Amino acid sequence: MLSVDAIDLHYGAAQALRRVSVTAEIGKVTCVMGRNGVGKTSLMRAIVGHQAISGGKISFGGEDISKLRSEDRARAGIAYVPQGREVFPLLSVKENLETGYAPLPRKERYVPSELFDLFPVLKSMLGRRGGDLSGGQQQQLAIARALVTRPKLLVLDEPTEGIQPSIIKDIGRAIDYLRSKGDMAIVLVEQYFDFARDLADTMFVMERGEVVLSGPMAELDANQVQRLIQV
Amino acid sequence: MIALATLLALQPSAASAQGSPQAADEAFTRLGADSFSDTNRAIEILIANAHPQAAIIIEALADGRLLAGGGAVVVKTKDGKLLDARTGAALASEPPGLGAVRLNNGVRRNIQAALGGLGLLNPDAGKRIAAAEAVFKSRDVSVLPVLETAIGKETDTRAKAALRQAQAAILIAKADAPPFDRLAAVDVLRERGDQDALATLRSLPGDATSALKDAQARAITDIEGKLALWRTAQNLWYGLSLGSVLLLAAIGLAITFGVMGVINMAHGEMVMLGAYTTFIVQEVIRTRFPGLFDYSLAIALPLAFLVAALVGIAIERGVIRFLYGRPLETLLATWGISLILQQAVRTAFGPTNREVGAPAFMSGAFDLGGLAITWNRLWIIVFAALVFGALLAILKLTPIGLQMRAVTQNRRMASAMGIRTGRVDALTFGLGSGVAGLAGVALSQIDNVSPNLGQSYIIDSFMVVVFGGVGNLWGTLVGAMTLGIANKLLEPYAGAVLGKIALLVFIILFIQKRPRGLFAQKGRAVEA
Amino acid sequence: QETIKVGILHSLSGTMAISETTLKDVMLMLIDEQNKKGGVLGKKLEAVVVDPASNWPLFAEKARELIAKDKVSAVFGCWTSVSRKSVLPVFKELNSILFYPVQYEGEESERNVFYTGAAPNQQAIPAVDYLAKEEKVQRWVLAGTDYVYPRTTNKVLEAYLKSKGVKAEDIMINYTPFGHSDWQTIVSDIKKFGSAGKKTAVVSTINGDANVPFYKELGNQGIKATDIPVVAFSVGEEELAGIDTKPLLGHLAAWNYFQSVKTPENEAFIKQWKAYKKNEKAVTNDPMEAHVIGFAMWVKAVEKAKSFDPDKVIDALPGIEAPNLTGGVSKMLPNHHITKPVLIGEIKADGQFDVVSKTGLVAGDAWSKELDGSKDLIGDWVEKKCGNFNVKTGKCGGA
Amino acid sequence: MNASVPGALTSSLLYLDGVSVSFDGFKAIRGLSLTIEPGEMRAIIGPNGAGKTTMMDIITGKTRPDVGTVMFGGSVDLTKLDEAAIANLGIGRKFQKPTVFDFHSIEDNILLALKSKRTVARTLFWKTAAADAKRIDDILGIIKLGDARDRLAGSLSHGQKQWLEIGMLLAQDPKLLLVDEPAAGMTDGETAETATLLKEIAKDHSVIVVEHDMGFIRELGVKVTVLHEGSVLAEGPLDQVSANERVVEVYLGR
Amino acid sequence: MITRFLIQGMDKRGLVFLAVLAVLAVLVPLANLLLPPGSLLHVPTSTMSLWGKYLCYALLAISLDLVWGYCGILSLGHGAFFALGGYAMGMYLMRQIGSRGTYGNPILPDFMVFLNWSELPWYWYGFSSFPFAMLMVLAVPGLLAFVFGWFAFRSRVTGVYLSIITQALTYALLLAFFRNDMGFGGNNGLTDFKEIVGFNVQAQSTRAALFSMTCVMLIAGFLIARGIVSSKLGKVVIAIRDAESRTRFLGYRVDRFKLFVFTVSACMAGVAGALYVPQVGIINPSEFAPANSIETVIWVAVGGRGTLVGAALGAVVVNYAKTVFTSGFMAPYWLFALGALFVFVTLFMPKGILGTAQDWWARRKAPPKPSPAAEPAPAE
Ligand SMILES: Nc1ncnc2c1ncn2[C@@H]1O[C@H](COP(=O)(O)OP(=O)(O)OP(=O)(O)O)[C@@H](O)[C@H]1O
Ligand SMILES: Nc1ncnc2c1ncn2[C@@H]1O[C@H](COP(=O)(O)OP(=O)(O)OP(=O)(O)O)[C@@H](O)[C@H]1O
Ligand SMILES: NC(N)=O
Ligand SMILES: [Mg+2]
Ligand SMILES: [Mg+2]
Repeated sequence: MLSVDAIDLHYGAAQALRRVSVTAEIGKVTCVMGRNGVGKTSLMRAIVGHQAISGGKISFGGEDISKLRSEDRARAGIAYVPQGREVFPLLSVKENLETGYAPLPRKERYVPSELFDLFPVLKSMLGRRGGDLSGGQQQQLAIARALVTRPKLLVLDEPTEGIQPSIIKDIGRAIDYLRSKGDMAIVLVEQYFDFARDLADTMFVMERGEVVLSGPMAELDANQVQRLIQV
Repeated sequence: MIALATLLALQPSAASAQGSPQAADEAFTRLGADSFSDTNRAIEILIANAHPQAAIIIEALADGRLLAGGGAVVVKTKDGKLLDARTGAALASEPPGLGAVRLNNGVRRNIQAALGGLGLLNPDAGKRIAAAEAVFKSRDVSVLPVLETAIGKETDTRAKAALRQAQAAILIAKADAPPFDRLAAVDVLRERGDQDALATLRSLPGDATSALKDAQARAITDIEGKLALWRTAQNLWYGLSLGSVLLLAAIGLAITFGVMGVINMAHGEMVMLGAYTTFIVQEVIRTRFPGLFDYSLAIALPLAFLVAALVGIAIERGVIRFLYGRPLETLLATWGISLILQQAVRTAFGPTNREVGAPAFMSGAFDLGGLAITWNRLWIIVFAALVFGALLAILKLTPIGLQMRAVTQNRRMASAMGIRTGRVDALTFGLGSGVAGLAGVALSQIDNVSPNLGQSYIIDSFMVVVFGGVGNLWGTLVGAMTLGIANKLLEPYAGAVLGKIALLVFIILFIQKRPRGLFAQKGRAVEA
Repeated sequence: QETIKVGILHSLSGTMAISETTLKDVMLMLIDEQNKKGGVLGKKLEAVVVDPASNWPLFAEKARELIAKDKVSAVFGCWTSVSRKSVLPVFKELNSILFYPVQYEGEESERNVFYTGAAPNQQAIPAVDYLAKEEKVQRWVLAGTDYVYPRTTNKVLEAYLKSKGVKAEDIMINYTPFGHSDWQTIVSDIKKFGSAGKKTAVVSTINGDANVPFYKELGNQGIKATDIPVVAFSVGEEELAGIDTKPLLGHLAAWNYFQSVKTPENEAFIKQWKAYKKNEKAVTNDPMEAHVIGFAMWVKAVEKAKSFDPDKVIDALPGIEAPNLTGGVSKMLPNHHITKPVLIGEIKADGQFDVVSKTGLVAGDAWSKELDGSKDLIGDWVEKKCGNFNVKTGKCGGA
Repeated sequence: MNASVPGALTSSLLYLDGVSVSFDGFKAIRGLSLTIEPGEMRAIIGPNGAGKTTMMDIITGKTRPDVGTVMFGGSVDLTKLDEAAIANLGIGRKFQKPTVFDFHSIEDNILLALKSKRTVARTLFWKTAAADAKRIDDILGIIKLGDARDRLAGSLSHGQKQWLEIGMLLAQDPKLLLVDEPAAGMTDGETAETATLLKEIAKDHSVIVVEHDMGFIRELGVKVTVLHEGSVLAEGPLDQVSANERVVEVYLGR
Repeated sequence: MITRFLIQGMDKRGLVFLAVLAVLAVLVPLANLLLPPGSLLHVPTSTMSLWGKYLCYALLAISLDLVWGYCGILSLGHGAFFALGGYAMGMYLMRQIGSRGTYGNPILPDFMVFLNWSELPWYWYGFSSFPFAMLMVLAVPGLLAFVFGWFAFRSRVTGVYLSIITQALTYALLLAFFRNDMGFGGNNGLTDFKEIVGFNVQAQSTRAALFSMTCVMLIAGFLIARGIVSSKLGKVVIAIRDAESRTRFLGYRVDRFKLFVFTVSACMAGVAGALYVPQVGIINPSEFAPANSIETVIWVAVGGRGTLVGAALGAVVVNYAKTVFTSGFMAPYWLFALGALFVFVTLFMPKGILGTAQDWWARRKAPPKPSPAAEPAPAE
């Protein structure tokens, strides 16, 4: 589905990614781990088109999307839950969800009710402005908003950050469920090793802008991974 | 005053009585003398002698269709035929050296008075009312007999009231009228109760009896009291009207600045473009389709919207889109654009004012109780309300409205949601500019259409948007109305200059109390 | 061949461009025409145009540039008084000549400036006299833009009216800011003031941009000239070109020139102007005539002095006569103001004026007789070599 | 620390009683009472939206409570003071969403936070003393950004900003530290390290920590307060509160 | 302490700037006074006056950059402080005219005689004294800024709201000063100056001295501004610009810091105005026009916001462009050129002339430091 092929990424003259390659399959969870500042977010930005790459190639469903604008990638089916939530602060919760209608055909413009089963708090706060929500509530909104677009590829950058344990478990179950539906590839950046290990089909570990370890979760040595993300 | 003693004679039914031919000769000589006092005298003579052609001649004179020269005096009919003024006979050829007999205000007043007398028995009720008004103003005693006849015959209630008031205006100043009638006249004037009635009452001559004077004094206090109330209402109306002008001027900015965050110094020029579009439309209509003139504004509206919106889109695509995330630089760029647009218009249309006319439905005024309401202001208020409503609906009820707000709040995230940010940006800026263009159509009705038009509204527009609270359309509405009404309530006391200074100080102080405007956004969301 | 440079200092952008741009054009036309006649003293003239952009410090800068850098022999320019005040020190310091073509508040007579527009006594007072006599006006509204020219004119008028027995309660004075555009309240106040049973008129010193909305409001509120006539001192053909004048029929203006004046000189000038602008609808106005007169006077003075040297030309100018376009001959006075007729016109439906009154030549007073501080002052650059000579004390230098 | 201030109303360092606040009718905090003793470290947990951050907003003067008492050091009424005054009393805060000065270098971020007199005159004529420089170096070492000291803070990754915020809090050297989700976005190893750091600090400071990471809370080993819907649901050692049915239901999940 | 304050953080760019000014301060007057007009190096008086004016604008621009570039206060009313300083100087110059005015009144300036005023209004007292007038040049703008800022900053008026009320302030002053009744000469303003501290204002030597004085004041203004922004206070102020509330939580009283910078800046603008008036020869209410203040903002943006030297450069470049464009064949079309210049600078020199030049220079010399990406835009 998604294939990131030896990409480079620069901020000004500083290089944040070096020949990073990652793939993600439909019906699978691909997990990216690594310490602070190793380039996980940069990789996600490159995938969704928020940051231009300076080398390599990104293809999605067989097509080269390296040059596509972010909005066209979204229309192609890539949804993004960014680190730091980035909900629209002055739009109500309902409106935040409705921004996900943009790439949808008219008849699909509704909020799937499963979302409210997953995040009941959102249902009770539909009229509240996104910016007024608590941190964890915003995180839930950001995930729900991404799902409204019915993506083929869901990019989650630390989705459990700031979320209460019970809901983390729910999110885990949700990701599991989404995988099981088999119509979506999921890329997950995560810091909780346990959480990642439980979900990941494939794992990529990064260090200083490079992928240093990768493979099917089942085949990786958990200790080695943990060592890499240790300080 | 013109003697109209025998005015009845002028009625076609009584056309037998004839004045002296010498007097008539004098009148025609005087009409040819090209002097205002001679013309005045001529009118008097024609009326006094009940010249059979008097009505026709005077009407022609009023319309500038009375020509004189080389001893001849000629009436040009409305359809362009030439008649001998004296006889009414058609002329075969135009006598040489004719020129229109000139008028000044003095002559015009006399004509009005004369026509007033002449029109009192006109079959058209509207004309009778107008004639009665003219008599009311001229207070010409000699019309009294005709007036009384007219009142006797009158069946139309409105016309009757007007005639009675005219009669009262004459009687009150007529020393030898029966005291009872004069007292009744005071009542009639009090009933009328407007500024003109007041003026007429005040003109009561010093000879009046004490009873009459008492009645007059009471009537005056009565009217003044009522007028004072009406005046407050009138000031509120003016405030509303000024507020709607401010709203129109600012509302486009509420989009480009309020919603998009572009410090749009070229906003005023968008208004200007709307006004010039109106000018061009009218120019084309004047030269090609004169019959459409009353529809000129309706035609101009969509065009002005389109022109301003397209220019707006061009500006957005050409310049502004490179500046998102750098709002302050939009100030620099749009300032530059505003200079360019001003000079472009100056080069294309010249530096001077251009004439934009008012269609019939926007001209003049009517009275609503004691309120004098001008049609153009009324329409502008209605128009402002419509524009506001439409815009609110677009922003709140349509998907594009939601996308606009999403894009401005977080452009990158919006694009990650699949929103075509470029298109939304262009449309939003186009919408704001287009609305400014609409404002231009309205403002062309009350202000200069010149290259400076935009400059004179830009500061006020920013004040309104900011005062109301940036990013809130309702704030812009309430802000505009508050400032408009405050301004108009202050003006009678402080004068226009100090009033404006006071208003600015008020804004400064108000912002201290509400540092984010009238309709401030509160809470975490704002800081986020 | 060496040319003689003439500076043109009129705003081509900014708020004053609306009025001043035509003055630049008329100067270019006059210079062109003079060159066709062979120039002056056998030399061709060359116009140097700059744009002071309605910005007063820029006026001073540009004046300096014209005189010091371009070495012009004379400058024709300025509209507002403040722009003139701003360039004055420059003309004095660098000793050059300015022809100033606009009516102004008076109270000035400078060696380097020649005032071809009207002084207050050449405009305001005759207009008031006309209204009092012809229209029997007894009550007066003095409405103006809040700055020096209207304030002064109104001061002069107030003193004058009072001297004619008008009572204080019969005078209403009202000021508005520059560019004032909402006239609803003021027009209705005027209406109210005018309904006291005495014939009322408005004397308007409203300036520039504010006029159009003012007249539009007058029209809409239905104030007819037959009810309350308005006589304006700053509204000419050009201003009216932007308004539908039908509702304004009969309102008045006082100037020293109207386009509608039928004299051979004027007709020729209008024809020339229309041809020059390639526009049949181009209008002429009073300050344009002032430049016509001023330019003719300068040419004659140069010819008389046989030199372009400012000192010589300044000395030659007083006494020079030049035909004005309304059928008389204007003369440069020792106080550097000129003689002009005063014309009162009523607005016609076609945006032109119908002249309803015309005086003989009136000599411009540099100092207003109605003001305490200046009633004893005269300007005399011929005998006394002084702009503010006190006839009481016999001394130069004011009081 | 200053429990014996004359006129003190309470011996607690921080004392909240009956505090409520609502936003447009929504009660975010209802009748919250809480006391922190000098030298105490307290962990606060609770569901998203329980009011943890709002509570810190109230303590630091960002939000004014509708009713209730908020006392510091026994006698200072915090509801009467503004943010700067409260900060100068010795209350420092790390925000949930890291907020640093993007256009200052990392070093300058620390310098600005460094304990010193905050008057106009002092800052205008400020000279960094050797002791100050050393302190900055130490902190940069602790937060592992020593190599990056000249980089602009805006160019840091999310996790690095978290560290920088912690560094700024250290530099302030406040009496009471309010730490909102310090471990969010950190790897397990870094989380453990943060816990160690906080324990170190808590030796001579009072600390309130908010976290959702139970491992981290366990590591701290201090008394835990559970907030729910704006008031205290449970209080006690972690093991005890984790066993609470309600806490499991609304927060921990199964 | 003071010297350290003034030289701290002085960079090469600042040194070059100071050196240029110092050289101008000495050489231009000499080249004007000593060299004969024909000489190649002679500086004509008109050129010198023109540059004197530009340099006054440069000082104004620096004062604005101090509040805007570093403290994030976009003042759209800085022209007011400039004009007030100018009026204070103008009042002094008016009083120096003495009985040489057109009406010859030894006490009252001409416009007062002309309006039949019988005595000098109280607020004109003292202005015949040069030291007093100079004190007022600082005190009047400073006090206004202080009072205005005191309220506005305490009420936490920020961003566009602050910008708009500064604009309202200057607009209100514009209208007030237009009124003849205010006693400042109405629209015609203060003009017809004769002498400054006993020297003829028109004299070439006086002009030369004024020019030097302007350079000196610009140097002083620059040193003070530089000193402020490179002190720790400067860092606080930048922190306030980028994250005001965060700064508060660190214990800084944001309102006081803003007030300090705003007041200093207003005084500086006042000095600029005071130097401007004798060189231009007139002060009139249009100096209060909101458009003037906006233009000042534009100079700063053109030159490079937050660089001080850039602000000065921007003022000179824009005004020089104006001088050039408003003459010759360009005169009717110069607004096109100026407008295009502004658009060009925004699009192609996002950091202003100086910022862009600097980037270019740095890129040539060494790889740049990473800068924050577009995402965290500085707060306005
Ligand atoms: N300004 C506001 N307007 C409306 N609701 C608000 C506002 N501020 C906070 N809230 C609501 O108050 C509740 C408490 O929020 P708070 O941020 O304190 O929660 P929290 O305990 O910190 O949650 P989290 O663990 O998710 O960070 C939330 O439901 C939030 O939506
Ligand atoms: N906008 C930016 N400008 C310059 N450098 C940046 C920018 N954003 C990130 N970097 C740098 O790029 C590198 C990778 O950052 P990135 O945000 O991708 O890290 P991360 O792996 O997501 O870290 P974290 O776990 O802290 O979120 C870091 O060194 C960071 O400092
Ligand atoms: N001189 C004038 N009209 O300002
Ligand atoms: Mg990251
Ligand atoms: Mg929180």
